[in-house]
Amino acid sequence: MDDAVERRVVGPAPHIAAPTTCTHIMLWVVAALAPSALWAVVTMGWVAAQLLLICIGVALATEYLWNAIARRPQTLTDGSALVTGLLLAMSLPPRTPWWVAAAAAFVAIGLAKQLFGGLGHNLFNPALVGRAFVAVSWAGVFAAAPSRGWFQTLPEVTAEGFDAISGATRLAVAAADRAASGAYGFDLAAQYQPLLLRNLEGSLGEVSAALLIAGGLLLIVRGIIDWRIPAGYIGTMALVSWAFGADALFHILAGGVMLGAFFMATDYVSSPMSKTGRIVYGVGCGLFNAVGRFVGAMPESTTFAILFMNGLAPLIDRMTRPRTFGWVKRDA
Amino acid sequence: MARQVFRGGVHPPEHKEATSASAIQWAPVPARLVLPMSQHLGAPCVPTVAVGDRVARGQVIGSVDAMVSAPIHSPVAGTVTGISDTLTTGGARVAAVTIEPDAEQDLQGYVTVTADDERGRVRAAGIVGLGGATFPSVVKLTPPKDMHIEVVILNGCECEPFLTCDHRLMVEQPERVVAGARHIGRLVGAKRIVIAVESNKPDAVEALRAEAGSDVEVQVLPTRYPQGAEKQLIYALLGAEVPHGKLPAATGALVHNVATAAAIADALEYGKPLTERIVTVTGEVARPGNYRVVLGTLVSELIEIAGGFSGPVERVIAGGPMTGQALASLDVPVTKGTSGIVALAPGVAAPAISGDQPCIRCGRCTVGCPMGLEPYAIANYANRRMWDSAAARRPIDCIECGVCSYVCPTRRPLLQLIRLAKAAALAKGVS
Amino acid sequence: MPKSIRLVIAVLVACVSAALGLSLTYAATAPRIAEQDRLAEERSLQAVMPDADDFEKVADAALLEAAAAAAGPTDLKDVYLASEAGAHAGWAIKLASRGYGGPMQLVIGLDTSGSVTGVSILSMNETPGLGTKVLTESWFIEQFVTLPAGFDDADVRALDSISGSTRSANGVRNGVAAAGRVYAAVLSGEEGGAQ
Amino acid sequence: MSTISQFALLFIGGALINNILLTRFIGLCPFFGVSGNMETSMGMSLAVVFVMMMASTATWVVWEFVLAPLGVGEFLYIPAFILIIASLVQFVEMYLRKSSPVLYRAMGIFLPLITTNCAVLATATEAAKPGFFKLNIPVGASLSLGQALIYTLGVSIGFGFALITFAALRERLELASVPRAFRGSPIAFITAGLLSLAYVGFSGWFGL
Amino acid sequence: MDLVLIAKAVGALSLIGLITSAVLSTAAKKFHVEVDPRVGAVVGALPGSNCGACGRPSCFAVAEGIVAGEVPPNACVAGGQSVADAVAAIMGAAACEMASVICARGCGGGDRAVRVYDYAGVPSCAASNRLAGGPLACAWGCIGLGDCERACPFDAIRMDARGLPVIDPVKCTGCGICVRECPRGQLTLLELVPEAAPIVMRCNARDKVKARRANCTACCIACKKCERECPHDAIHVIDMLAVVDYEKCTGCGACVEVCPQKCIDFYGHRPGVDAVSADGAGPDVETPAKIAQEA
Amino acid sequence: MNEWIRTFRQGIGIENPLTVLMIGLCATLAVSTQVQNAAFMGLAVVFVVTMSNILVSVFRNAIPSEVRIPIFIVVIASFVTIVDLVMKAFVPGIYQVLGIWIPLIVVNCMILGRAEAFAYHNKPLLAIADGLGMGIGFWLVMVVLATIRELFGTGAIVWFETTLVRLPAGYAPPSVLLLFPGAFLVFGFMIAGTRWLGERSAARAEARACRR
Repeated sequence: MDDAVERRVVGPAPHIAAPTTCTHIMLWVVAALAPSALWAVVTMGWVAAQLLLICIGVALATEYLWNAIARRPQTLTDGSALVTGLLLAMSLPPRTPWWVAAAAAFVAIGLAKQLFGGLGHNLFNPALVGRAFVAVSWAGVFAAAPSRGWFQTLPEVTAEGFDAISGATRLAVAAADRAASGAYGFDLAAQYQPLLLRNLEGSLGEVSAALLIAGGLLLIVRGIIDWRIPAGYIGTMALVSWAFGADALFHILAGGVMLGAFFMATDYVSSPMSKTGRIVYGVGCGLFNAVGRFVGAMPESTTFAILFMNGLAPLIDRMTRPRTFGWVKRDA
Repeated sequence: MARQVFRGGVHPPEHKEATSASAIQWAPVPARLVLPMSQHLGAPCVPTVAVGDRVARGQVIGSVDAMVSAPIHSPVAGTVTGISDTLTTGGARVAAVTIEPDAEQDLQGYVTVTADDERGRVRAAGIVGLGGATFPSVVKLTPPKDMHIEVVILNGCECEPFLTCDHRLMVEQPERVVAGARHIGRLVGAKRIVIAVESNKPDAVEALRAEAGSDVEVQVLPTRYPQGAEKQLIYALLGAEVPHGKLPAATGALVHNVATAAAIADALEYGKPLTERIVTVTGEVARPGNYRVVLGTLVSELIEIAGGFSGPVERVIAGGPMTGQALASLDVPVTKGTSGIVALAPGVAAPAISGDQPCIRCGRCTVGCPMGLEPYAIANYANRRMWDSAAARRPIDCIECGVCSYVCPTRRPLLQLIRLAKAAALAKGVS
Repeated sequence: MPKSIRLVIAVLVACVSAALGLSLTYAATAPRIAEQDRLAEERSLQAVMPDADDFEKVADAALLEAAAAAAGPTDLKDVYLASEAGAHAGWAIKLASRGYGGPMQLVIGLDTSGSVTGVSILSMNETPGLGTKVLTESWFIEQFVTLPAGFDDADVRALDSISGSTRSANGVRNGVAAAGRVYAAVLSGEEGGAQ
Repeated sequence: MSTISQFALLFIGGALINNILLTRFIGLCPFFGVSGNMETSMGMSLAVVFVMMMASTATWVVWEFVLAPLGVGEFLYIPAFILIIASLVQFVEMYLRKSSPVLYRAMGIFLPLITTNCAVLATATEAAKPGFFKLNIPVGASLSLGQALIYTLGVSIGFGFALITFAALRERLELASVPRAFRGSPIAFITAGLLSLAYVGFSGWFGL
Repeated sequence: MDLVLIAKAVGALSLIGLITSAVLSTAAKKFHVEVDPRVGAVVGALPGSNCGACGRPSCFAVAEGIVAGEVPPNACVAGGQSVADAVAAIMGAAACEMASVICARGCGGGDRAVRVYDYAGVPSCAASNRLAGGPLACAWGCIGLGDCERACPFDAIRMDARGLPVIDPVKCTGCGICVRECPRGQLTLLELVPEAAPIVMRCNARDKVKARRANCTACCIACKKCERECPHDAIHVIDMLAVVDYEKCTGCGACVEVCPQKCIDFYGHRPGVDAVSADGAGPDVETPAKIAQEA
Repeated sequence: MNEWIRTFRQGIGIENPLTVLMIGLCATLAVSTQVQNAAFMGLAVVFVVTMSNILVSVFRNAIPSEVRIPIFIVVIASFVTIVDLVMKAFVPGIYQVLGIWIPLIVVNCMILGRAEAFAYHNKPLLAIADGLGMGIGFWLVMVVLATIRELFGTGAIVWFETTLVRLPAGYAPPSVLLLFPGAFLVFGFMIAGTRWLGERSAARAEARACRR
């Protein structure tokens, strides 16, 4: 017998594995987000690129340093820190000061992820924790003037009665209008096109809803994410907006809903795993996001809605366990 | 009739093209045969021959008086040269009889088995489930009194990648398969006989249909792993779930592998004992193909017969790559349950994992599990040695198909952990 | 003695002594507390209308009811009539507006024309360091004086808020706006009430 | 404001917006003590809802008909309320143990833990005499019995909900490879911190 | 001084006190349920680690069992004699003598044992053992993936650099969980030895000496030097394997010195020496055992 | 006397009510937004826990165990009310700032816990030691927690309108530390820190012992 094969590997069955690895999944997410990120850089300019670089850089550096200090194996190659950094950047407004972005990335990786044991162990979506942390900490920074492009027709309005976390975006203006008179001071239907294609208010991830939808659909088609979460999310969002007497389409397109529904809420680690659970979770995200918009203090509540549902995910998982083959009732 | 798609499952690359068209050929009898006394599930046999004895082809060399067991016959005419321990493909050390075959072999003749009734002949022929489970067939042919078998299902799905031995059998000897099906149906008094074949074997379907009369149905099922798992097969054909903790007979169905059915037909019609089987030798070997191999042939010999390795090999698998066993040593004998020998090249074999891979909770294992379990949860608890929590997630129901490990993007050895949890749960008496 | 009686007596003794102790303490402190409260109120009234020398609580039930209705969601506590050297100088309105950590008690001084003479915060429950900026950043309170006579909600809304403590700042702003509404709805027609 | 919307506001305000555990820090001992196990926290939540409702009824009645008419409420209500609640809980515990072993096993065993639970005292006191614990009651300075009970129901359900959520999170935490120094209570506190960060999103709902 | 107010206060509070205490004391009588206070006391005496070595799910369950008389007072294996005495004191019964044992390892293989394949799977001895009987050529040797380390409820076992468990005899309570968890445990890789056991055998291979030597360089070669040197007739080669007779062994160390394979070792309390030798260092490593020996 | 000191030190160190026993968290987390509040709140706690310990201990033989809990809480509630009333009357300036936190002492489980676990079984002198030790242990942790939160959450520590410490102007304080999530987070890190320190010193002591 050939000596070269005398000593071989013995492992447990199965002896073959599906080609999709964790790194593949993460790279697909990056690929799905890349067009939106590039478009943001093209339309918003250098500030957006800076923000992307800072968030991704700090996220990777934090991951690397943590592993080095804790003497754990390096995990940069799994791509999760890259995705976290990218998602975080997409969720921040372009004029975010560099130190706020860096702090957010540091909190995302250090506090929300590595402190809980790294990839797979975090209970909350790291990017959202990072964003929520800085949004609560430096609310004023987020209220800073957004990068205004061609879309100058909206009146400059200070958002009375609201923590204007996303700046004076269309949403904020809409909310202010609604609070003041119960009606909207501008034509919502006219906003569809800019929101879909080229919107310079709010965060990097709000530039083009169309590109985000395309990316999300790509991930669904590739089997990377489950359609149930975005479907439940966006569907509920539309339904609740309609129930509140608002323009459903406007509310779906505006703000961080698309980024949240396709990329944030679908984060594997912090969302439920069963099919039913994912629907419940998506519906919950949509419900809290929509209700938060109409009764809340902030014009946008995507971050907190998803974070809240992250907290509920283990509970949902517990309540929606799949039925075991051959068992009649769940608790038989 | 209800045709269901079972829940979950995967469709791994089939890799069957290398052998699916190659006709079954006899493998030459090697210079030495090692016959373990335990080639089946149940009580191991005791050698009934001594060193130096002459044995004839088909002569009983090991048996034991137990309900769940199967005697072992000499596959050749030859001389017993030793009785000692050997390693099996599963890594266990069991007693074995070593036989040196005579130079001249008549592989057509054999000592026929005798018994009072037909079931007795199946028992005496040492027939076990040839799909890999090696459960003594006679036990399955004797269902409990309170259960009535309505349907006999012959399992010709062969959903494991690489393997084509059942496929070739169905193509080349459909008459034996159909005859076996009729025998089984008659023995258990079933009203319906169904042969289930996956859609990727149209030639087998055609061959079987040509043989099957009006009494035997040939059903084509979608190609999806693990279609050949007993419970999933019954569900796909009958739409009935085998209740937890019950035998498949509870749904009125009895499932036998097509090769087993052919062996039963041989035993009943010709009194032929089980002394050889068809083995698919494939992967990184020079002449992949289906070989009719006398039991006791060493895997190393078999690989030589197939032309030796044709490239670097990382794992050699006995059985299919999804459920088979990686061999630590190639000097282990082919036994009744060895359906294939697959030599996996480094790129094809699952990468060797080391240490604690993180679960990223992607849910692929849960979606893929044909039993509706949550493999990640069982494995996570088993990994932390939280056996009670693991047992609460029903590892007992796991059919060990390996889909969870296969789909896991971080390559966690989920099935291995679930097996540990299962063992722990069984030890604590959870059922 | 049966055990149950012993238990009852033990609890009774504890209750009686606690009640005694507390009522004695209360009796001892009550006048001082009342005095302190009065002083605090006086100080805050003085603060919002430094020129006035006398404040008199308005007792007209109908007027108070109308004022409370005008104040809307904010909780109107009292209305004081301020006089300077015997002449009617304006009003001080005490109300509870909702801040971040609960109600904040505000006193707002209005002169007879309805412009703000001063705002002071009697008590609040805001997060120290955040909500308390409405106190520590003095420009915030002072800016209300710039409101025009007979201001309305929109005027108040146009004033600056404090970034990071928007909710507390809004509490104050809503209080001032409510005072403006009370003036517009009730006080402007009163011509000094008593006069 | 209509009665129904007032009730809804009282309920949501108590349950989510001003969650007594995560935004007011009241009742934290059982929050960290009992949440290690899902079944326990469910029993505890049930017991808390039950006890809070009873306690609020009792304190409201005592305030309305004894302390306030006599004019001694200002300085007596803390001892009076605490006495009533403690005795009530003890009584229920004894009663359950004797009369309904099933119910006792489900929630009765948690009653001694609740006897001195700050959350019960705070909520019952607040329901009878708003303002004391600054729990931010959305409507008015005093509540009717119905309002008090709805408010209490909201708070207690918010308590139970947060407790069960947290227990489910901790169940997952058991499997996490947390750095050594943070295992156990530190990571539990940090988890609670992140959970309460999610509750920040509710602050300001309906202007509360 | 407002006497009316004081009277009202006293009246109100005592009224409440009267009602509550009356209700409570009646209820205490009416709803009285007998609970054995000894259960709590016994729980207090037990270690509370819920290790399960006694075969009961938790310390509380044992306490209930003890009070109910279903379980003997010395049921707690981990707690040892002191706990048994404490429990017995609560129960008013005399505790039975406990055989004082600690756990020892019977393999010195580690990196000196031959491995036949590379293992790729769950880093667990039990899992590895299920695959082709583990990677070791020797069927009795320590697989070295640390199931015992993870199973030990008392943190008494550490895997050393050679891939062998080191047992701290001070922390070890002799609960036997590691013996049960070790897939080779039934082959006495880990065994319970008397607490004052200064000598342990580091090989338990049962195959032929020739096979054994091919599998591992640290095995017992049945040279019988130890048997000849032992002044107390306490070590014998039985079935080609040296076995210590703890009834006779005094821990003099004569066998340790002559063993050419260095597979006999000090462990536990050595008479006349203060320090305790850790189990496991192996003969090549500088250890407290060696230091104690030299001292 | 030795026992007195030992009891006293236990509360500060190995049986610290907050970092070790984790009782009395509610008030701690709520008040620790400002050093000034925490310090006075802590003082009030020291007063109440010591006084109630004394009272319970003195009358421990007269209190039937069946009704001890109601009696303990009546005692504690009375002391809290007294502190509240007295502060309101005599130091209105401080009460203006701190007053709203004082009632929170009622719900501090630590005080009842000490009455129940210690004072009810021990002589008054020891009960004083325990009360003082526990109270001071509580005070210390709370002040440290408040220091961290105030310093890093506002960028300065203010003691009755006097700024004691101020971080450089470039520091933009993250106000999340002052909000409710911050309390949990900072406290979590504090426990981890104390535990880490404790383990390190234990390891050092062990190493020393070995060398000897």
